[in-house]
Amino acid sequence: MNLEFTLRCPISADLDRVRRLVRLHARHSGLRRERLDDLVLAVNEAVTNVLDHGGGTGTVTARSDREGVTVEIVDAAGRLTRDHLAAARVDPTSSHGFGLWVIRHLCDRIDVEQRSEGSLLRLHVRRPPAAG
Amino acid sequence: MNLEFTLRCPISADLDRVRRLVRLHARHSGLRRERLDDLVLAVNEAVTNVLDHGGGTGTVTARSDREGVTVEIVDAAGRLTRDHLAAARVDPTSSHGFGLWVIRHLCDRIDVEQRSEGSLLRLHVRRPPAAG
Amino acid sequence: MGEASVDAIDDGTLRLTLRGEIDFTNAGEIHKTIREAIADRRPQVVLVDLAGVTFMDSTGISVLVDTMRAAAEVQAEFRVENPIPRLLDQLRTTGLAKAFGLT
Amino acid sequence: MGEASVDAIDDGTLRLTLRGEIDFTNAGEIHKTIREAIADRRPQVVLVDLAGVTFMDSTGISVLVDTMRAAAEVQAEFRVENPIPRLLDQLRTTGLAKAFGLT
Ligand SMILES: Nc1ncnc2c1ncn2[C@@H]1O[C@H](COP(=O)(O)OP(=O)(O)O)[C@@H](O)[C@H]1O
Ligand SMILES: Nc1ncnc2c1ncn2[C@@H]1O[C@H](COP(=O)(O)OP(=O)(O)O)[C@@H](O)[C@H]1O
Repeated sequence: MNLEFTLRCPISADLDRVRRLVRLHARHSGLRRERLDDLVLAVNEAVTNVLDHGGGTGTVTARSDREGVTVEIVDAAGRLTRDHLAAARVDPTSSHGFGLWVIRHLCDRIDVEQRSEGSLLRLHVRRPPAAG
Repeated sequence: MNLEFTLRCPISADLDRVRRLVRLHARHSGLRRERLDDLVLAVNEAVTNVLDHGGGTGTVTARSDREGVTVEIVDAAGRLTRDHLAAARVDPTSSHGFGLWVIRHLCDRIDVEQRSEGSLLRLHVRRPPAAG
Repeated sequence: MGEASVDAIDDGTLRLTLRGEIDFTNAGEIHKTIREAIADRRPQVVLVDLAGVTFMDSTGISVLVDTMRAAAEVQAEFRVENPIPRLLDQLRTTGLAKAFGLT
Repeated sequence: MGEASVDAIDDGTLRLTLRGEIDFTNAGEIHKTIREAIADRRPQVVLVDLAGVTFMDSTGISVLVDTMRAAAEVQAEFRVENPIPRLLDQLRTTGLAKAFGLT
């Protein structure tokens, strides 16, 4: 099940569809159970931020490789920075503000880059070692 | 089921994997039964030609839109031309030479372009009108 | 996708049943339904049943936190029940499970 | 993926059973198996059973055409049996169904 392939879709208000496509890609790339759910939730949070704080448009690109799955969320508005990520924390007394914290908590590696297309948030989840 | 999304994978000798990925994409893009099998077989023939007559490397990219599914097969060797397509015919007395004819027969639209990455064969299969 | 239904029970308990996938696209509507129900009925206990929730993101969890706050405003007890294991994990990780009466 | 097995039957019939997905990556091997079996056994009838073939592309069909030729070389009768509907369609479209004894 070491399928190296890429899936891309535009960001729209149809969050459910983004979740389904990311799940489809990640499952075929060998992610299972918690790790599959972790990635889907992390991407969901990132796309929610594009809808909530960003320009509402951009792309989601999922890639698989030997190690696992990488998903890049590009926000065309380009305002997400490393500082937002660094500031992310969870505050149970507040009723908002933990999407970025959730992303940091669930992924094995994350990164922010500024591109001509917008700000790019890269999430990586490792595949567990193959059984047998 | 009008999911606009793109799936890409590198060409390798693992034809079975290309078929599975194209099937996955086309099914999620709303192709069914014969049309699904048609597209999978056409892509299989195009990738076989890259392995057999081309450079053995390149990419397969599947895209969906309102009308149906488009798959682009890029042969990095860049030697496939429109003339090959035009010359395609089926000769039941010969034991080879009908891959391109099969492609022409199965797809609703085909096209060849020369790109910097190689020769690009574009196959299009229409989705049947949605029931209900 | 996701939805909320409201049942008031005789003994002053307001039972809120959430279902489906709760995310940014429907959390606002659900939030409004819940806020109105609490303001209207002024219950002594607010109980949120999550048994039918298959997915909830941080926006959905924010709705739960705000419901807890709305319950406190009318001096009602607040409890969350029956999250699927995945969601219980999420509530534990964010440090909310205890405040929600989950262990 | 795909494979071929060979059974000789007493009455001079060579039964070739193909299975799985036959494409460019395994057609060469299958072709060789079949050619050798026909040369060795010099049957009166060559019968190819496709019941277990789930996918066959033009490379696989070329193997069938060449098997027909090899059968003709030893003056054997040639027949193809039990293709799944999809494959029967393919053989009809390429004008081969009749030559293969399929209607
Ligand atoms: N795509 C984005 N564009 C601009 N700012 C963003 C983006 N994503 C997150 N942020 C900033 O980071 C902050 C924290 O985001 P998050 O942890 O998801 O919580 P919340 O969305 O509830 O505020 C946001 O309030 C916003 O200022
Ligand atoms: N990717 C390619 N690169 C170069 N030539 C090609 C390519 N694909 C097809 N051709 C040419 O077109 C011809 C017909 O191809 P096809 O119909 O698939 O039959 P076959 O592969 O059995 O020859 C080939 O013999 C080859 O000359």
